[in-house]
Amino acid sequence: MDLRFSPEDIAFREEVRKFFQTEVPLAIRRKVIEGRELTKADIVTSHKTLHRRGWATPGWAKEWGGTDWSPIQFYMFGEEMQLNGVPAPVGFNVTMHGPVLIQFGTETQKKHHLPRIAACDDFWCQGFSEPGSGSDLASLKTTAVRQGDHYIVNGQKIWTTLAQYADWIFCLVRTDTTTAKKQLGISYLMIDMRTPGITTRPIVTMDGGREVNEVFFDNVKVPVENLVGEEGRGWDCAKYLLGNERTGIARVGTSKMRVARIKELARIVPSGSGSLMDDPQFAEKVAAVEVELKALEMTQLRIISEDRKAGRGGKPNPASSILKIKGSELQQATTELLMEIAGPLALPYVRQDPDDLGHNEGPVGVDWALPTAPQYFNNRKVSIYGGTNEIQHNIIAKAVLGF
Amino acid sequence: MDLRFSPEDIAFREEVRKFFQTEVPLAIRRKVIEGRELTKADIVTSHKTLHRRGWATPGWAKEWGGTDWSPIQFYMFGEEMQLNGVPAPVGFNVTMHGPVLIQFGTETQKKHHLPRIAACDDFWCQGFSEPGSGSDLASLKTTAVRQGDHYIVNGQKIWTTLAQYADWIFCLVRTDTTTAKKQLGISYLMIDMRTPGITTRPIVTMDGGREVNEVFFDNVKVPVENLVGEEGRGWDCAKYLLGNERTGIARVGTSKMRVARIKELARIVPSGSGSLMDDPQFAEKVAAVEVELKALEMTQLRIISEDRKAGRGGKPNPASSILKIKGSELQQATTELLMEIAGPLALPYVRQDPDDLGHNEGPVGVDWALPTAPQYFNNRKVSIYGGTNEIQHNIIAKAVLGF
Amino acid sequence: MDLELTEEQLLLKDSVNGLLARRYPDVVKTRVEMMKEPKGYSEAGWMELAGQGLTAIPFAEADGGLGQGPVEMMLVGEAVGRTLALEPFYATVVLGGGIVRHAANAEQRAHLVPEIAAGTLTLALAHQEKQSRFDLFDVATTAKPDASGGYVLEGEKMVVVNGDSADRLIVTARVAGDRRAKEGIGLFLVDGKAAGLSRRGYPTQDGGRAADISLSSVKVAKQDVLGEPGKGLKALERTVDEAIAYLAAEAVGAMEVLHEATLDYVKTRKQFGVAIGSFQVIQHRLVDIFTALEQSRSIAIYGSMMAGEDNAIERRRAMHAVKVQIGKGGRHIGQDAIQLHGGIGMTTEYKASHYFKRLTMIDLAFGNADHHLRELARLGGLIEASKPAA
Amino acid sequence: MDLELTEEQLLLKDSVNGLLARRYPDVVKTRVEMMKEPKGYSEAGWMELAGQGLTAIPFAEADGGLGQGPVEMMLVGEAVGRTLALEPFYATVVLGGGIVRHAANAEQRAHLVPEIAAGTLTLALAHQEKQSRFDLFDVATTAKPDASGGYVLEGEKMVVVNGDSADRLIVTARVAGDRRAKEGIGLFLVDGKAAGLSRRGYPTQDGGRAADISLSSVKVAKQDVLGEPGKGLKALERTVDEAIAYLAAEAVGAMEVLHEATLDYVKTRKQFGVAIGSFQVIQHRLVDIFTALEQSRSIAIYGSMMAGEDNAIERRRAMHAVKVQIGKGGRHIGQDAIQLHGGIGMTTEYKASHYFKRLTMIDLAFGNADHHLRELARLGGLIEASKPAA
Repeated sequence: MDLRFSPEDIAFREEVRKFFQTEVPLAIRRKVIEGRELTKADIVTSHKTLHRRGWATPGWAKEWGGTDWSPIQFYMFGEEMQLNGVPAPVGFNVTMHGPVLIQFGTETQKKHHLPRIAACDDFWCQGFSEPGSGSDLASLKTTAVRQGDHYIVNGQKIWTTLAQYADWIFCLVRTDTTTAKKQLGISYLMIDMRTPGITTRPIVTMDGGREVNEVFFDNVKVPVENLVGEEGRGWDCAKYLLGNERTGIARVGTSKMRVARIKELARIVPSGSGSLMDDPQFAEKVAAVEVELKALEMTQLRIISEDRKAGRGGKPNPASSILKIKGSELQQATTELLMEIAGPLALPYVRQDPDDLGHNEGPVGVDWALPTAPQYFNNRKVSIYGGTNEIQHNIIAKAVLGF
Repeated sequence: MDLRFSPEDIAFREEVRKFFQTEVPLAIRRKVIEGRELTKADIVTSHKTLHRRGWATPGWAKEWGGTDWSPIQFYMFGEEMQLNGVPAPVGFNVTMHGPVLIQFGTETQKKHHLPRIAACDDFWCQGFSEPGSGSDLASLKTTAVRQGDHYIVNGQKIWTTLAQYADWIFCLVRTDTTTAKKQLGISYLMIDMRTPGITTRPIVTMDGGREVNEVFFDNVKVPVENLVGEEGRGWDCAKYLLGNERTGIARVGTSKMRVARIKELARIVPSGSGSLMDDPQFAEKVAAVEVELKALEMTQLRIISEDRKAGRGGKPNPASSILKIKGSELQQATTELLMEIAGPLALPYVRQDPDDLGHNEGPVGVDWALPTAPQYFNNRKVSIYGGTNEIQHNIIAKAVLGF
Repeated sequence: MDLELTEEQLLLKDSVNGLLARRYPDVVKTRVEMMKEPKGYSEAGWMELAGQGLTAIPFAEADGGLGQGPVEMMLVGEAVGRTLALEPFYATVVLGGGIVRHAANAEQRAHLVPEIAAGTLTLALAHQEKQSRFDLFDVATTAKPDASGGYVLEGEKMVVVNGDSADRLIVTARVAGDRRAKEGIGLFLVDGKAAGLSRRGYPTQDGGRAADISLSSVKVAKQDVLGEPGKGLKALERTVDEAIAYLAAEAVGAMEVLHEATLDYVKTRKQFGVAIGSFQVIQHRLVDIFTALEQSRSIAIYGSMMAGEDNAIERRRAMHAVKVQIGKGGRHIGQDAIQLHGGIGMTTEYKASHYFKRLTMIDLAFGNADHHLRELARLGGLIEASKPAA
Repeated sequence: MDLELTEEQLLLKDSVNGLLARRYPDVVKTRVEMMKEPKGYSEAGWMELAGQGLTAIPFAEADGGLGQGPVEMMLVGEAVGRTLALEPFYATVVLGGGIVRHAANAEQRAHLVPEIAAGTLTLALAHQEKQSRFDLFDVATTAKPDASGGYVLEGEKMVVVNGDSADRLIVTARVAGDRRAKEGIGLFLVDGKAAGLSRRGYPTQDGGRAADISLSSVKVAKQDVLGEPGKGLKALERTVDEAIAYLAAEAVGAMEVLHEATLDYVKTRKQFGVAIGSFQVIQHRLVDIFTALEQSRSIAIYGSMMAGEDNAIERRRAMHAVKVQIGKGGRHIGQDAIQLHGGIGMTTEYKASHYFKRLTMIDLAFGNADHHLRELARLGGLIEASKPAA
């Protein structure tokens, strides 16, 4: 048992950090650190920068452009990415659809799509959730009816993140409405977003952001060769996809980066005779977060090391639900502390979109304070998406405690 | 709407306070304030002192020695009692069995028992809970079989508070084991603790106290005239009894008294350059309790005033479950703060009973610090008895929120 | 001791709730319309409030008001909180009106109160500065006396609520002392269109509007100096204490709606074939929301009772306690309401987020819960230490 | 980076768990028996621990120890925590042994370590005073040099764990400076039966034993002065840091048992005809207990990794974090375990209360969670502030 990292690992971390700090544009990284919104260009630029270095798809099979990093190196890579405010490679491409194609796709599908996915030549989005089906994914209703060499897709998806940027969407659709078990009869389709009959409507979230959308399918023709895996076995793809990248969900690096940002800002905000950081009450609230974060980091390392020992591949360690629960609590705690630093200066709402309401005679407010409230509001989502924290509790109760 | 009390009420409070401070022995009141255990003599002395003044049974019907106080005066009386460390009149006598007798008893039963109950010439205890039945009271198994002009009682009661002091016990027993609905077939019996076949075994709680007991009934002969109400209708008595005195459960006065004690002690304990009370962190923890307590006090007054308006008698206002939940949380928070003041000085365990384990070469420790840990441990019970806080949540969910 | 409302108070409660419910049939839709208005609220709606006499509530009858008190203000606040009404009642009557009541002389009041009551004069309190955070006495803006007995103002004010549209601004400025001196603060009435005054308006996170304001040699005439220059902090603090009591009531109104909406949602929203409200964990969460609501309601009543207290220290202690409980309760209820709604709770199309954001900003107004907890602790709390045994 | 135990460590873990499980087949019954023992523990049991080499673990091989480290100590602590073993491993090996390792000179170590390892010498650390609370440097007890190069001790020590039976006491006393000066503290080895030393022993809230100790002109020979007099604080602090890492492991062992016991109880205890573990609210409470346990286990591992850190500041930061998490986790798990057990949890006849009380006293040892949170904040926390953008 030894917490110290090997010289190789330390060298690896150095190499990664240096690359991030020199190759990924500072302007983009500052946006992440300061809690500002990224443009599509920012995301793609960062993705392509990593891809050029062969680091956009480290988790893929080597033949498709993956690496042979150790679990520790994956952990270091992710943490350095977050610590330095580097936007992660597009997750829909890299950790969701790509691995599914590698596992379930045909050679033709792989040859055509994987290189474009890896390079982010195509920007993908995920079509799983539907208005009727929140945590109960299998109850989805969007239908795909076989008609010759096409499927005709009708229905609606919701909470589709960054659909407005997407060239393609991978969807769960119902190809058989007669099955008793609702998990059966679901298929996994790749759909070109430019296909006629697809309309996207943004859902404005409370922070004023437009991350998520509704996507409507009205008699959308999808070639059968865009079916991934067998018809009716899409649930296998979904389960496989949802099982990936469980340890990443703790986002320890992001919370560490935010704690550092909290301390930076709290030192420039006057409070009483000194700075807010000099106020014991505030300093203790930050310290309490740091302690939880340290424990979570160790828990994450323990799970990595156990999984490595148990040789678990994509299969999620149920204890990793702890990472989701604690990780989301800490992301919310840190964004809340940032807003507290801003205090009354968090009030101004700076329009994020031309069609936004209310006229703005800016420049207004204090620059660093403006993103704090939206960031706090936006982060309320992290305990909701990917299975609410209540669902995570159910998972642990069932899978770990045997209830 | 007016928070100020009328001159009459203020005068009443003064009169009550003066009586408590002059008539109830200081030695007894200090024990309560300092968190030390009371002897039976302490409890009875305090009870009889109040009885002489006509204040031991204020809630009873006037003909049986009650008062015509307003709800506000009842509130003031209870709060002053708690603020001044006056042991309450024996609850089993005054708020439990007495009212049941007045409501359901025969003239003979009332004439014989009520005066002795009021004066605490007989010390009563409550025989409801059984090993099998915690929150699920109606599942009790102790039987009473009619045999001529007696019942033969067999079974066991548990968590019987102060049974070791009691002359009489009022019991729920099953007189009919054949009923479909288990609430039916239960009867309410008065049993003389000196009757042959009764044995009492103390249950030592984690604070070393001997408040609660197991009481065993082995063919105990109980005259039928000790049946209260109709045979098989004891559940009515139980429901009536449990419905009484709901607002008292918040124990706002007790928590106020403890906060005052916390501030007294935290000022004599050095911390850093000043006293513990000068430490912002500790002072803020105390202040947080005071805020909750103020809100709870107002909630209690609101419920009193609503009940008065709605003319509710003994019937419990379901919202009063809030008083139980918040009241117990604050009793636990205050006792925990007292132990924190003691810090390492809370460690010594001073024997409470001759048959206690471990030899003690005292005098040891610091006098004021010794009761703090036992008091903290003992107060873990307040969120358990009288319906656990989880049960209180169920009550509100059902009765108030309509789930 | 009486916690029942009087007949008159019950009538007021019904009328103000009726009026605002009528004006805000669908909170989200109505707010969206109002945000399109140049002032961020409906001037017709404002005149309607005035027509009902709401704008006259706290002012002395002698000055042209109704001579009513904090309880009546609480009733308005709760109704505003339930509808998230955007009319500038808070800026004009609570804040502006508070300064007028506590600082202006009889002549000034005789001139200003009838206009406020009639709805023809809107006000805004310009006290916040970039560095002042939650300290009312932290004022860098300066006021230099001129020959005419008036003053000249110089400085920057930030996030002045409704400051973009208010007819007149009440500006805190320093006539003496250094930036954080408690003495030397003056209160000045400045026309929104005064020469040298520029304001940059913007929408706020909770759907209202505010402005950042620059003052460069802005002249204030003698008759527009409110109270004795340099002695303004007392009136400012008293006004803020009343504002805290009012905000507590508004917060309780918002919490009520979130409680009702969440309860309704979990009872109807189905998941895995059953209403999510059938899960015990969800039920207990609603119980905790209900408890937080009732505890907050209790402290808001306490606040309205203490808002009229003349002893500044006792009033301050009470308002610290009020702001602590309201801040914690609002945070708990707001966050849990969003969580229990799930995705829909995150959207602006559904009302929950609007109430959550308003509660969040109420906590940040005039000091958040932890700030007031710190200050309450510094004042020794609410309860006296007991005496050692004789 | 490797979080797996080595072969040797796995062997040690099994043997110590096996030994203690055998000695404590029924925790409550065994403790009751031990409390009847004059020393509050079984001397036979103590010799058995020594026989297995546990008492030699942390000492250098050169001094007669096994030369093992914090991870091995963690494994012992966890086993002790699971069984609430009463043998004086903590007082003698962790505290006493720590001072010996960090303050004693080679000659003294050569003399003391073999005896400790053999189990023939028990120690106790007498540092606590009535006024010192959590400040190790707050020492009023005095040590005056005598002609022979030895010292004379004068003062009062309190709640010295196992101080009633320890063969020798390590007493902190002041050779220079005022009561709260960080310089001027000496460490002195005193025989339990020394003239002028009187000890009043008593049971402790967590089932162990301690003593209050009076020192009136107690003579300490030259060879019993540990380290340079006046420079004792450093060794004392390092020993306490190691003790915190050890206590964290012990706490985790106790939390494990409470988690298992509560899980088992709710799955079997029936109410209203069903196991209470069938209620979702109860299940989620168990999940929160499990989460607190795993987070505490993680921080205990972190503690054992950092206990050997030579940089005192970095070690201190880590131990502050450890004590915060362990205190919070132990409180949460302890209180909830009692609550979920209901009445039976309140009794001494059932084991839950014993573990709860031990966890409570571990939090109060060497500073509770909030004390260490305050200190961690004062040291600037664990994470560096980020730099402003270039």
